[in-house]
Amino acid sequence: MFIVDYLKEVYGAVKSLLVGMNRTGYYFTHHKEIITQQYPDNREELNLPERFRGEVVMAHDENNEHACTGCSACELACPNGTIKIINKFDISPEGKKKKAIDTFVYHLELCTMCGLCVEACPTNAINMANTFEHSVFNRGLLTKRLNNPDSKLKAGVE
Amino acid sequence: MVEEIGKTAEGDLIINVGPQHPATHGVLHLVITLNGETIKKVEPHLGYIHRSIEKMCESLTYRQFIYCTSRMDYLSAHINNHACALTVEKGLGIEIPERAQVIRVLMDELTRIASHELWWGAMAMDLGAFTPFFHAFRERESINDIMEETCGARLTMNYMVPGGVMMDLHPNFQNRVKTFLKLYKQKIHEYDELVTGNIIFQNRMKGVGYLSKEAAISYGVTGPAARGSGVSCDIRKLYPYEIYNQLDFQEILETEGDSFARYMVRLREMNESIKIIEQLIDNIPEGDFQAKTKAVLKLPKGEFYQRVETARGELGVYIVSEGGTTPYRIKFRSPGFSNLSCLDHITRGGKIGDLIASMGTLDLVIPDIDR
Amino acid sequence: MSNEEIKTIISALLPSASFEEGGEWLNIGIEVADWKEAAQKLRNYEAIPFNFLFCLTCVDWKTHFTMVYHLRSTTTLDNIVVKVKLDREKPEILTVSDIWRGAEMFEREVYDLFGVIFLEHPDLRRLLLTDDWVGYPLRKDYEDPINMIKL
Amino acid sequence: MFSLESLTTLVQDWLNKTFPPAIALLFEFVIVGVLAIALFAALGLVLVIMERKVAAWIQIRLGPNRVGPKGMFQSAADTVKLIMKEGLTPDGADKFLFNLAPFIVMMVAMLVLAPIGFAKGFHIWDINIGVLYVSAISSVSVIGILMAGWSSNNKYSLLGAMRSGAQMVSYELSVGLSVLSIIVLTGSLNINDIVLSQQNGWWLFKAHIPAIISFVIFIIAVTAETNRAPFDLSEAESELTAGFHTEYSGMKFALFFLAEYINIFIVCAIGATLFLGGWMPFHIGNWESFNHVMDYIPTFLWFFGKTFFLIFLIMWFRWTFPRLRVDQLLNLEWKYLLPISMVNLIMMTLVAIKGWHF
Repeated sequence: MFIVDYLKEVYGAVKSLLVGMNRTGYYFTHHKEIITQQYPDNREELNLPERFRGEVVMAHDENNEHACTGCSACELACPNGTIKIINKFDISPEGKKKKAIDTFVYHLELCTMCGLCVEACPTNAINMANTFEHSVFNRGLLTKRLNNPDSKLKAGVE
Repeated sequence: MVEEIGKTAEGDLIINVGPQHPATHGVLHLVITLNGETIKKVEPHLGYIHRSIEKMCESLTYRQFIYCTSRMDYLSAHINNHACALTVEKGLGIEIPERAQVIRVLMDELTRIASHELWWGAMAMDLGAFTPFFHAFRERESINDIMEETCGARLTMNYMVPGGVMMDLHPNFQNRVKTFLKLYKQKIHEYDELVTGNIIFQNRMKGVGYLSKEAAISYGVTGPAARGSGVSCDIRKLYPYEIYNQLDFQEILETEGDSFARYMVRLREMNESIKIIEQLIDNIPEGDFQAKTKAVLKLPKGEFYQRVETARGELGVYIVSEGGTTPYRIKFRSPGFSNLSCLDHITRGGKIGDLIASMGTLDLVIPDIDR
Repeated sequence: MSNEEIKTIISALLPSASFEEGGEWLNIGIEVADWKEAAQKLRNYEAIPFNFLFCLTCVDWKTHFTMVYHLRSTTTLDNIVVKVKLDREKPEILTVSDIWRGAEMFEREVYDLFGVIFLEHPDLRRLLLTDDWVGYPLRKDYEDPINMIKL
Repeated sequence: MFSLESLTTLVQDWLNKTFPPAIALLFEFVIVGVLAIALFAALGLVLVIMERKVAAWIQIRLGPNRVGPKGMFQSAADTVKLIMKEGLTPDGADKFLFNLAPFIVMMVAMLVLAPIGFAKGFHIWDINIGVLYVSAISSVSVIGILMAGWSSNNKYSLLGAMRSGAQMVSYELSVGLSVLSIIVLTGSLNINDIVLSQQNGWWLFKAHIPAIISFVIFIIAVTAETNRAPFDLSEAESELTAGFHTEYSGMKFALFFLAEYINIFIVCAIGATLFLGGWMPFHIGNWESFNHVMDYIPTFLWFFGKTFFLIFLIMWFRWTFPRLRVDQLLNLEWKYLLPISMVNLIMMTLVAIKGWHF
């Protein structure tokens, strides 16, 4: 029965190959299964989920006010030393000295988008933006200042 | 011939496979000694992506160091983070809310499926079939989309924090997972048609890279690689953590010990993960997603060891604490490291093609080995 | 099996062992000179063969090194931790790579990062770092002026 | 039937009338050479883009789609890139052989083109031992591959070349035997005669079971002989990085690449000629009107259609199957293909003697 076994083996082998070819043949003829996304062309319909962590930004309202008190909780929470907060002392109208933020330095090139700074922020001053096209030709451009020039602390945020 | 294996002789060919080589999926460097096509010795050279994560973690706080572990085994980043979070919680002695536990388990199992999908595609590509790679990515992408929506990143999620998870599930989560389950069930039979049943594939895998049960234990091999040799080593079953002891799933065991057994373990494990997800997806309890923890975590003096089952095997996190805010010493017992150590044993006497097949079924992730 | 039960068994098996309280698993302290023999006994003990070495590492305590061996029995699923103190000036210990073959790679890693010499190891070379690397990075007194992260 | 014979005779007559015979012959050589090179270039461009599109669609991708309409000029852009690249010669290489090897492979591919009938009355050299010539010359390309592998002074290349040698020597047998089974039916080695013998139907259908078996064996064996996946052991990407052409770059690499595609074209042309009637339109016995309708389709379209169908088949294999291991490759040949094709040859001889074919 050697010959029968031999032929069975050949038949089984050929059949398994044909099953595979049937599957690839199906995809060859069914182009609607194609899943390619044409990236730079589909920028308009590209919907990133709102939680996507692209970079750290600081929200400013229409009065150019932000919520950052300069407590440097984010600086301490960051594992990579991405954030550097430079504080200054504002003199309030009553003549009292008050700590306020001067520059919020953010090194995008060091950031791993872990989101720990946003978690740590007690006033929700910073959040993660959806932008992801960060390539630049000059590395210096990746060091960002997050608070706008002449921006102020929002009233009521402590 | 057999006694010659393992010794080098004049006329042997010594070949460097890697650090850049299509089959090593990263920067693994193998120095193989060949006699013709027959392998006499395989010697791994590591360290091309060694970042000394253990040393780095010594200067990071217990909240910060978790993100580092996503960069070890980047394909089961979630499970790595889970292990770290569990160890810190064990040290702090905090109970985490049930909702957080369910979310963690769901994410773990999704990660496991995603990791096995990628392994399946890469495995087939190692053996010369390019098409399965793209087909596997189709399913994997939908998992990545789910991850992106809930965790905010596709690969290095950093979703775990000590005490729970970073944020609540996205409102869409359940629907997205159900869509994925439907897609998965439609497509899973293609895996068998394209690869598993294929006669060429079976011939390449069966009887290749034999690892006996004793050798698997002696080498410390864990995960699907060991379960293919009949070693019961699923941490989820043996030492249950989170809610795994309440779930109904099987530990997949095959006894052949060859590459095909390891392959089948992984394929069947994906179905078990699907089973777990199906049990949980409609029963996510309401409640907090995070336990209340202090802003600065301080572990008491002592040693804490926690292990979890990643997609590749047993990941152990060993923290030695001196009572400060940073670990005194941290050790990651990574599954890939031990699995790699048996590579020489299982490939000796085979052909070059067998090396590729065996290496593929061990599912090595190089950053996990080098750390 | 509870830690206490294992403790009674082990203290009968290894009379010279000391025990450390606390921790999840039973901590066993063993002298360097007795280690190899104790390892053989633990591996081949019939009721609980500790045949699975799942973690091998070293801790630098500034005054001494401690080798930490996490062992598990695949039959009874019991875990123990074995600790061996080493002299920091001359850290030498016998290899266990002939008992648990997976230890070979672990020991190479520890040699690489801590400088612990494993006597009778079949192939003791640097594993992760380059062969000409100076120093042992995971020691507490290691300083690298360029690559250190200091926060 | 649409024939290009008038065109070729016209050119030849005009040349012979205008110039002395020696110069006319020279002109003919030049014309043939230019046409052959033009065909090569065109085939290279078309087959590469075809392969990439087939691969993409099978892999649920779009494939090249940026250069030209639907990416159709992608391979032209690639050619420009390859020409611009530096052709490196490694330091330890045998420089003469290293640079010669791609040309040997290319020349072999060119030589095999000679006896193939592209259309009715349109071939370079109507030689009476056409099939023998093809199988003789095509095995020379292994010399080029061995030369490339050895002279690169690279272990991967050497292993690839050695595998290629073993592979070609073995699979040559199966190709020969399955070709022989058609020769048994036609009784001629002349390609034109073989085509004409299929006037009332192609051999694949006329000689039924044995012809189908030998067709399957032929396709498998030529896939192996042209080093295509699943038999691409000589350049097994995941094992030997790129096999025998690991060290080649720029245009020298492109020549290997081109030769691979030309070889596929040639073996598929031979397969189409032997089993599917070459340029012969699809005829069924003596259904005169049907045959007449079929004759309206130009013969060169028939030829290229059949050839490209076979090429597509081979590409389909490539993007479906995993690669064999080297010992399995030889097992397949010596344990399966060779015995089957020998038995098949006996069956075919029986069919031919007894006249059991249509």
